[in-house]
Amino acid sequence: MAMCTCCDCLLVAQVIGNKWDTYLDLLQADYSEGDALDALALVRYCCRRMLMTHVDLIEKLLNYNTLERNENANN
Amino acid sequence: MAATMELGSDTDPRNATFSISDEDHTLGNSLRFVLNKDPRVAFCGYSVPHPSENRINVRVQTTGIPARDVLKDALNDLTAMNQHVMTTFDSAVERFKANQGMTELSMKSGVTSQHSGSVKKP
Amino acid sequence: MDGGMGAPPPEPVTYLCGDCGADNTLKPGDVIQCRECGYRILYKKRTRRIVQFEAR
Amino acid sequence: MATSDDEEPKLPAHLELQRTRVVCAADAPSYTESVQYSGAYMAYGVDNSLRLEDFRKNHRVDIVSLNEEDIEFDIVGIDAAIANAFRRILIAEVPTMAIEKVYIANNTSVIQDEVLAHRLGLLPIKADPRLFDYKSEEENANEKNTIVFKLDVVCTRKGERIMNGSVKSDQMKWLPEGSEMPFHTKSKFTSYGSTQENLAGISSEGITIMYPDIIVAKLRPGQAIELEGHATKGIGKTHAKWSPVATARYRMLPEVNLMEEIQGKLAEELVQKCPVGVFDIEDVGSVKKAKVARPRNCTLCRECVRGDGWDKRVQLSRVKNHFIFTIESTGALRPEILFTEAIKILNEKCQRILTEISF
Repeated sequence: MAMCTCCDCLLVAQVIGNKWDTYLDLLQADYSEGDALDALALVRYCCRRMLMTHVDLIEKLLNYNTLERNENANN
Repeated sequence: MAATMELGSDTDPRNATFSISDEDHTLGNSLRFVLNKDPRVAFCGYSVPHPSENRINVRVQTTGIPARDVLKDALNDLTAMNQHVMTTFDSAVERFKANQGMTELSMKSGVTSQHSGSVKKP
Repeated sequence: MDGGMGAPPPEPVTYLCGDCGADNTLKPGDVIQCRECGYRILYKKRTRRIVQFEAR
Repeated sequence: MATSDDEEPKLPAHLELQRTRVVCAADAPSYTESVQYSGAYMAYGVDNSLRLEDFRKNHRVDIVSLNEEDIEFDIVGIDAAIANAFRRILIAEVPTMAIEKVYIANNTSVIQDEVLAHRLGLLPIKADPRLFDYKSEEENANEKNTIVFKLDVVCTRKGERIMNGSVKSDQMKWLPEGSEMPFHTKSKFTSYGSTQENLAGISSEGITIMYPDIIVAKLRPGQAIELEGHATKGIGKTHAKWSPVATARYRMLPEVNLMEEIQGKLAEELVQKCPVGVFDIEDVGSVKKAKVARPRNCTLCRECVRGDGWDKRVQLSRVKNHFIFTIESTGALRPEILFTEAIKILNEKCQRILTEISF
């Protein structure tokens, strides 16, 4: 899967790119996955799986940031 | 190649195949429906000769008058039908919006909302 | 995108250190090594030319 | 055809059922095709042709719900062929604007250029596509065929906080004057005759991305993105990013008939069987009687016709000429406008063929 949240549901093109953060917040607030997806008004299972199965790999890649060390080095 | 070709009607204008480019089932199926509903049509069918070629063949066989005229009528009928669907739809929307405006007014005055309380975009 | 640069001017190129990220300006023939930390892997910087992509 | 109104010949009941309903038995649905041929019931003296007057008489549209994004309506008296044409056109042939070319000046994020470009293409743009022209490959970009968005973000650390850690779609800025790239030359990628702000029909908020909070990319301090996205008009057939709808779908109206009185225990069992609550129990005196309360809820899961003898008690069917149509817009146009646009496109197709065969 994509390393950053997809913009749209791959099947029906429903916009979901703006729902990932809210989804995480809802999970933090002790919602179950199902309830969180319901709260986001994702009715279809194609749209629901987009969030449910997503692994935000970009967060791992962002740990390897030489550019910030560069900023520090140059200062 | 011409966009629309009439084939096989040289000797007998009653039977023809119309080969229409840049069209698919969207028009083909609607057209077949309208043509089949015409009592002057003895037979009508359509096919997509090749899936990667953007073209449909519409076969029309009539009981007497030239196939081309029947096809023209069918296209005009389809247009008229669509036009009618559009006006009916538009007036239905108008009506709905007018009613909606009234329920919104009554909602403001304390009547409960008719929408379920789902969070669309939190 | 096509990489056709014509005759490249022999100007020094700036590289990024693969370890500490410092800028290193090297001329042809220089030792490939970071001046800050001695690391031997250097990366070329991204082109400053505009690159066109199809959004598909 | 030539029959007078007082003695209109009728089809026998079983044929009328086949003509107007899809019957959903426990094993499989039957009579799924629509009988189109005008002379299909000639032997019964029944005319199966469709004339415009009859169509106008029987055609009906009822809006069930409507808001900014979704519409649900009943459309009665059309054939599946026509309903399907509308659906297909909605998905694949109603135009919208979407980013097609991305000019990247700088991208030091971990997202690759082509992935970033692809993501930008998928952003729904809040601009009325009817105000714009299609742009061919040879044509120059001008104010009538191209919308330019600019994205210029640098991620920095301010104390503990990271600025621009995630790039949201509202950071895409509309450039009504056209492209600013390439930076140091006179001729730009676009040549606008006038600013797009003055274009008739552009709303006072200007052109934006439909949703302000779509995550475009994520950055860490020191990383930067500088690019321009050029949006053009297109249709979903070319690429799904131009599709104006999330879904456009229809289903035929479900019809639930009780073939006999269902009472007492059986009635309770029936209510239990249905997962979507189609049936209710009615108290008639001391007897509990099942009744069909909400047939529209029926998904035709056929749970109620499964089991011993149940297929004799309940008959499930769909009405062939009654469609429950749902359109979910992705934002560029309101859903009711999308539907009228779809009809117009079907009409244009007809007109094109008409002019071509009238040689």
